[in-house]
Amino acid sequence: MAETAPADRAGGRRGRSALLTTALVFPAGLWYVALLVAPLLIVVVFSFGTRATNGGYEPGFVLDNYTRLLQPQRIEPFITSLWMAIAGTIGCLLVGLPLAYFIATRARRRKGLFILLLVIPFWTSFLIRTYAWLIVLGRENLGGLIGDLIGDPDFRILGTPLAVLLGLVYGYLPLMVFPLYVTLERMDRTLVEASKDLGAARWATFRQVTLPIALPGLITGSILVFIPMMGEYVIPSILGYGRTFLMGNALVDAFIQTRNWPFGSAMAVGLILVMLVTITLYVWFVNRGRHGRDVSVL
Amino acid sequence: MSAPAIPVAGPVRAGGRTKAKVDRWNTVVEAWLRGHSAIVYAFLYLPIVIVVLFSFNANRLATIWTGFTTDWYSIALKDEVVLSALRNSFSVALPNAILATLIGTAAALGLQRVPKPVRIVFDALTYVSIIVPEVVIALSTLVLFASGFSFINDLTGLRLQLGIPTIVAAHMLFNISIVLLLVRARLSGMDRTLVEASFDLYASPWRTFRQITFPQLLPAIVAGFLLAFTFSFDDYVITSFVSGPGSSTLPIFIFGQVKRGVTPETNAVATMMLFVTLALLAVGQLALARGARRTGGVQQGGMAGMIAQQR
Amino acid sequence: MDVTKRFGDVTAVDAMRLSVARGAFYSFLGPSGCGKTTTLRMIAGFEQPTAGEIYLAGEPVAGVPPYHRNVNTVFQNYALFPHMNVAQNVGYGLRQRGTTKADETRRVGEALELVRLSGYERRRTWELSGGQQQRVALARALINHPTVLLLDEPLGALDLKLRKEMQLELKALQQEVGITFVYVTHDQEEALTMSDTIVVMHHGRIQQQGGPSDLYERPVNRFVANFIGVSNPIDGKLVEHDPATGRGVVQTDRGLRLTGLVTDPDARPAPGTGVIVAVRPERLRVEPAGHAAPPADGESRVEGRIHQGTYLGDQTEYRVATDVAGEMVVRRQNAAGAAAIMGVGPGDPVVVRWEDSANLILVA
Amino acid sequence: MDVTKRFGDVTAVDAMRLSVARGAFYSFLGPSGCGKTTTLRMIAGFEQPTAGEIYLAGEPVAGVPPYHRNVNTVFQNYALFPHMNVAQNVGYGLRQRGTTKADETRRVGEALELVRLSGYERRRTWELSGGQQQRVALARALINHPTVLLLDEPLGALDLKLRKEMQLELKALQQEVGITFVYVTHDQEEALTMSDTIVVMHHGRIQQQGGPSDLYERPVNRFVANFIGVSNPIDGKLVEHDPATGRGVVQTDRGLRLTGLVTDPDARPAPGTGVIVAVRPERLRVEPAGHAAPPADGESRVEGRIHQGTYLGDQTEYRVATDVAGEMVVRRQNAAGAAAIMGVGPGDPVVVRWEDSANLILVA
Amino acid sequence: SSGGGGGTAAPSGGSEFPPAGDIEKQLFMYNWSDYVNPDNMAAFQAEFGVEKFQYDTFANNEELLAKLQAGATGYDIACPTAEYVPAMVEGGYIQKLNWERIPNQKYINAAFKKQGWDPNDEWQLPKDFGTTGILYRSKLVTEPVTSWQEFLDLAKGKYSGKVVLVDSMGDVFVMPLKMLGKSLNSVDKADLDEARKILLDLAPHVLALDSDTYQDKLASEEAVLCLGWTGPILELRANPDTADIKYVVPSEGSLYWLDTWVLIADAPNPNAAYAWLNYVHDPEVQAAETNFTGYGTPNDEAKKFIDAEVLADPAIFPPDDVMSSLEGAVDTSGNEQRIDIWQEFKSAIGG
Ligand SMILES: Nc1ncnc2c1ncn2[C@@H]1O[C@H](COP(=O)(O)OP(=O)(O)OP(=O)(O)O)[C@@H](O)[C@H]1O
Ligand SMILES: Nc1ncnc2c1ncn2[C@@H]1O[C@H](COP(=O)(O)OP(=O)(O)OP(=O)(O)O)[C@@H](O)[C@H]1O
Ligand SMILES: [Mg+2]
Ligand SMILES: [Mg+2]
Repeated sequence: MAETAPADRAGGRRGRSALLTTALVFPAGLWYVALLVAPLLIVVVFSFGTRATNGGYEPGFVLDNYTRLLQPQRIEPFITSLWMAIAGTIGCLLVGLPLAYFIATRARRRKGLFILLLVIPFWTSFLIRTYAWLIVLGRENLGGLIGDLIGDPDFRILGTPLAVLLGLVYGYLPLMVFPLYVTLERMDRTLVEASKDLGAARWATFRQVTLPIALPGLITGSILVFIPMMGEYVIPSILGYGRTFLMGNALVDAFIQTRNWPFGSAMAVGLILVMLVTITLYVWFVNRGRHGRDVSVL
Repeated sequence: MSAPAIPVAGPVRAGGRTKAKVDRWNTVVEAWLRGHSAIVYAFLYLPIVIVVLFSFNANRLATIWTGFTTDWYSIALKDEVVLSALRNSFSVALPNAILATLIGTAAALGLQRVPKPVRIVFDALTYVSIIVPEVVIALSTLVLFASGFSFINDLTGLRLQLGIPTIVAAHMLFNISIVLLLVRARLSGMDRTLVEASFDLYASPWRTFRQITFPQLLPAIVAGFLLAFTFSFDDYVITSFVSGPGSSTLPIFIFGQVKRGVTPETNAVATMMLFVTLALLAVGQLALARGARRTGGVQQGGMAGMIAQQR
Repeated sequence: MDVTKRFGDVTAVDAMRLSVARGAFYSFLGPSGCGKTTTLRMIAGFEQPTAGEIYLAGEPVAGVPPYHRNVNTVFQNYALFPHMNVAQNVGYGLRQRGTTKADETRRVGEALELVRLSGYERRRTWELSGGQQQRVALARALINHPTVLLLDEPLGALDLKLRKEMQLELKALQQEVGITFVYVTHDQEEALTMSDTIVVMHHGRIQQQGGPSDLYERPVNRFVANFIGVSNPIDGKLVEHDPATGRGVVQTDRGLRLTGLVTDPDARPAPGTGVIVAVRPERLRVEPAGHAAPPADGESRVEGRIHQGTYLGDQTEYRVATDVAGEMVVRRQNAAGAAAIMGVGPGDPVVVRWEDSANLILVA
Repeated sequence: MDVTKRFGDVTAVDAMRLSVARGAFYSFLGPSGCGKTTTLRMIAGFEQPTAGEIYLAGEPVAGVPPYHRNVNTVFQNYALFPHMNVAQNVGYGLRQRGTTKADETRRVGEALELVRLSGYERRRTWELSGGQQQRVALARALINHPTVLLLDEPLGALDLKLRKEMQLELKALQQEVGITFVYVTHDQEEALTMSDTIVVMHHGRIQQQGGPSDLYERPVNRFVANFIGVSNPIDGKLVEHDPATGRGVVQTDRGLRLTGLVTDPDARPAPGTGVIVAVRPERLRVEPAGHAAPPADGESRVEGRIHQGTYLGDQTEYRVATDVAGEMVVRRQNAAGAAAIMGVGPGDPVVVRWEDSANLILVA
Repeated sequence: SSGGGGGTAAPSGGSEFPPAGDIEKQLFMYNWSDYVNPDNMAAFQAEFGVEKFQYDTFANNEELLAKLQAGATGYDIACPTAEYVPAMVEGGYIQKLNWERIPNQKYINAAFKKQGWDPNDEWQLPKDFGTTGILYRSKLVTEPVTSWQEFLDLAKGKYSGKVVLVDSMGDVFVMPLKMLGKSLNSVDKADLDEARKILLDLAPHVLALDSDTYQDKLASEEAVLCLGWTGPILELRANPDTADIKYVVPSEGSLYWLDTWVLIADAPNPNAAYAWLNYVHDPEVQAAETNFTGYGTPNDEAKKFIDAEVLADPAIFPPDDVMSSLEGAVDTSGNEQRIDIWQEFKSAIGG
């Protein structure tokens, strides 16, 4: 039976629970502050400094780093990355959506297996896998093969944006498939039946019912792949032969090759802001008219 | 059943006509789905096959096949650098996964109970931690550590320096976010009445967590653990920046190797890695399968199922 | 043709033969798992029969996909599209057939009118109560003027009061639009209230079909007798049977001799076959043992003691423990109000009487 | 004290005062959203009252968490733990209080025995039928011998046949263990069948409480009269009222003069107050206009035409369109079988008669 | 000061000059990967009782510098390319060398001392050197390739799209500037404008910018012309399919780079470090290094012990006339104009 003096027991409990809550959240909070907020502050500070004679950071307050961002040859990589990231995202969608649909419509036990098969490749070094593509797409393999097929002796995949795209899709596919799979898997099958029952054929049903309902997963997926693609630099330099020059490469050049940290920081700040804005807009755009049913981004 | 009384309605006759066509349609679509998926999986595994294949290549230039040999494995296994890199990779990835899982899960649980503004801030940060390009976070973190250490060292005469701990710390940022997201997704999908039922049956909050909430969250937690492990096991950029003397991990070794072109040795290392992780996976799978049987197969497909249920 | 559906080794529907008359209200009645939904899904085209052929309006429809069948379904969970508002949901079918926007709006208006939801066009589906959602689902199906409308336990999710109202509404609606309804339920009261014809299913087989009173007053076997209403079963052996009139005499195991009707007209049981005599509770009369009417012929009577009396508002249910017929359930309408029924209470000796015409002899 | 619970501006439970006697079977009856669950959750301790104080066994329990209250709940969706088998589920409560393994096993055995599920210990919860799951939930709660057992629409998910069986079982069980049951339902038949006391709620307020017959025969207001069973409401003005006997005379708007009982003993309506006269359908008699019994005093009668006759198996429901009393619903038990009721059909002129004692005068 | 035993140094000769102070049990080296002969490392550990010889690798000078700039500590020895030494001095990341403790430095050819990056020869001990030049597959490129000009013409002409350049700003600028007869370190605006024209002119014909796997591209004959380093030569030669690889230092002259040993400012194990610095330049030890890395050694004494064909290889040990045409590099990565041109060039390659 209930003990007496409930009031103060309650009070005590409330106090304790507050304590517990902080205890739970604190470590993560600490981490965010120490290893995310602080470094970002450093970046922001750097972005107003100047390059020390031998590279690195020289304290100061100048805006050139930002003004330099607007030079055409600075804008160009950004545009390229934007296109590549968008293309890559669409690629992941075209490849991933049917796959997710396929997995989601398998028998209960098979699903697990297919998902597992999806993860395993990512247990080998990303770098190694990317280099493996060099061999696969090489002239003496796929590249040459296709070349012969279309009768163009010096046809190449490697070193073209196509190769980079392929690398991107390959590298980020699961991040697209997981969220899609989950939403499709949770979707109420009777909705599809209802749609067919009302005279909508397969495609019509997919377009009008399945897709709209899979939308949250679709958004999450797109963002999960789009973001890292913008910052990617290993794939373009390996598969793209450094011919497709992306934001990531520009950042690495600035930070490492020319060691102009202030400029690199400015670039980073710009990039982060742009991405935050794009994503917010994107989410807002897709959520339009879905009253009360907001799509969680991640 | 038949209803001769009803005059034939248009669509039905149409149905009658399209009957054959329709049958094909179903199969066509299904076939296309299968085909597509088959290709995608091939696409995913092709490079792996190549890596394994070329780890037996006699030619030191990975790109050209000259003959079969297993020497590279013995070489790799004798190579002290490789071995220490391997050791480091594990001693980075394992604590990382564990800590990140603990902290991330705790945070996810805590965030249910904090006031909205706090939650919003947290979400925003989680969000940003995933947006920031790796190079940027890597360098700024390095600067942070280095300056912080030199400050402390000058102050206290300690000799703090970069090393495995710093790598772990740096990786955990991203990993915590991932775990946080997974677990929260799971939490939001959880049946609240189970918790109430447990309270109703005299289980204190802590016992309720242990006996009800935790088992329910397990899938998310495991998935988070695996992702965290993979990430920090495979990360190059951040690691290369915040690593210190004697803390180079496998990716760093591989990257250095690559300067001289991918050698079969690197392939051999990668292949061994693959099988090590596969073994781990298999073990986990078995453990979970048993667990699943005990706890009633809530998670179908073991580990895969767990990951499958996420995001 | 006889339609059969198997899932692996489960036979969900077994050699079913049935034809549905136009404009009628059919109910499939049966316990959970008896194959009602499966049958419906085969008609709608979501499942293909393992054997046999289904005809719609005289056309065989094997392989015809749901979206080419002029049949619509109201799903148990309504299956309203969460990303569309009420009007969009209702208009969905029309859009698939390429109706003009204006025409669509008009007919959606009419359909909502029909289900008394005018003005809810812009509502979100999750802002509606169960009953309202149910009506939307109905409108969404009816707007397409299907030759057959299939309803799978459409009222299952509603609370009793609302369910009773909706039953009347549905029935009225069906008479108004004159579309054939095929209605699945496991609630016999529902089936009795609404249907022209009730099809009782069990283990994937049709047990009996007919109008409400046929089923209630002439159940052909134990299952039907039990599933629809309460039957007070008394075991016995058939001693006489006149196939012409259907009259039979049963010697019960505990020494009663009951005259009654062999309900299954096709049954030709050999004398001595084990049978069951069923008597509906409302046909029974209870009287205090003291001043019970004297035995009359053309009626049966047993003695017993009141075991329990339950007040049900408009009725009172007595459970009488008898030696010769086990526990008998008796229902009396409280035609004179509560006061009247206090005559007998638990433990009192009573006499239970009923006319022979109430004896239903079940062979199967 | 009066307990009140608000969610934002929604008042879920409004100034509720109620005390529950030990060992009794209480039912909260009311339409969806009337505050039943909220009340239950406050007793269980999942919600804190906005105002007022709840006492359990004489102790105020404000701020006492659920896990310190000796109250158990059977949840509407059962809330069985999916990752535990039946035995583990049932034993859960005991484990929390540190019962020995052996003792637990024994008592779990007993509890399952009680709900007729012996042998199911190792079963997975999702391998059970709805009825079985329901019993597990029951056993899981009962095994702790709570002072009060709360049940929130425990039978809602079951199909009719099963529901009726479970009703009897539950009732029997309650009498066996002698624990106080507080039972939430929106099915008045269920409430009538099982309860010692029924609490009718509406808009978070108690409308009336009492035994089944009190509520059915003496509903204090329109809501209760309507919610429990069918009332054929006739509008009118009270012209006479004798507070002592409660007898009153009503002049209906359409010129009938009805004598009856003012159901609310505390009501002191001024003559001329608008009231409603309710008559239960089973109290009404329908007779073909031709050979109707001559008017007798002490009874009321109106003329009309059969509008609809619905066969319900054990009963037949007539809807009679009358000029003076609108549409009246009449229920007659088919005491003589279907044949008997064919006497009248739609359109036939009839006379509806009933004793004055059937007139219930509702002031509120 | 460096008295004593001359060239008669035995493999164990290093120990004739026990460095002052007792040698720590560990040594932390930060270096390019595969840049030290493992046998030598083992021998060194055995001889000086260094139990833990930690060999960490960086991918490029910038990474090394970035680390040091950020204040990373804990290494004893690093191995930057010479032009980065001034930056390190300036930043105070490295300490002056005490030549007393590195007697074997006497073997180092004077030509490598007192260069621009270390005028007073205080900070670094030369490790080995190489040149930036042209690699080409002679069985596919039949034309003579002797000068940057020819390289450029072939690259823009017949072998367009079969040309690889190393992804290194400093090295790529060598070509245009030398063609123009300027210093490869020039930061003169006019010079760079000229260079820019030439580079952008070349850009569309380039197959890849790749410092990591260009030998693979040459081997697979995907590329036949390459502006690169001597590194992969030995390997390619070793393989019969690719034995036709040729390396030339263009007649206009080119860059020679020198990798150097430096001692980190707060080296935790200075004695072990000195022990290594001296040990590694023991002629026989150094010879083993050369045979292993395939880069030219500045240590003349060591040549006695180097494999004949390595020694004879002009790609590794250029003849004197070529040597004289070489110019050491200065760190110009800070020059905005160069950076902008480089960016523009990279984007232009995308085509
Ligand atoms: N997809 C399926 N795979 C395997 N068995 C199935 C499947 N669908 C139905 N069944 C089985 O077929 C039988 C009939 O199922 P059905 O759903 O038609 O019953 P029902 O009468 O609709 O029951 P309820 O009243 O509970 O809806 C059941 O035994 C069920 O287990
Ligand atoms: N957590 C809540 N927040 C806001 N309003 C609530 C909440 N819970 C209940 N309500 C409101 O309080 C009122 C009573 O809810 P409650 O669940 O008690 O009704 P109920 O009688 O249980 O209905 P039902 O029979 O459908 O279960 C309803 O109007 C409901 O909308
Ligand atoms: Mg069903
Ligand atoms: Mg409720």
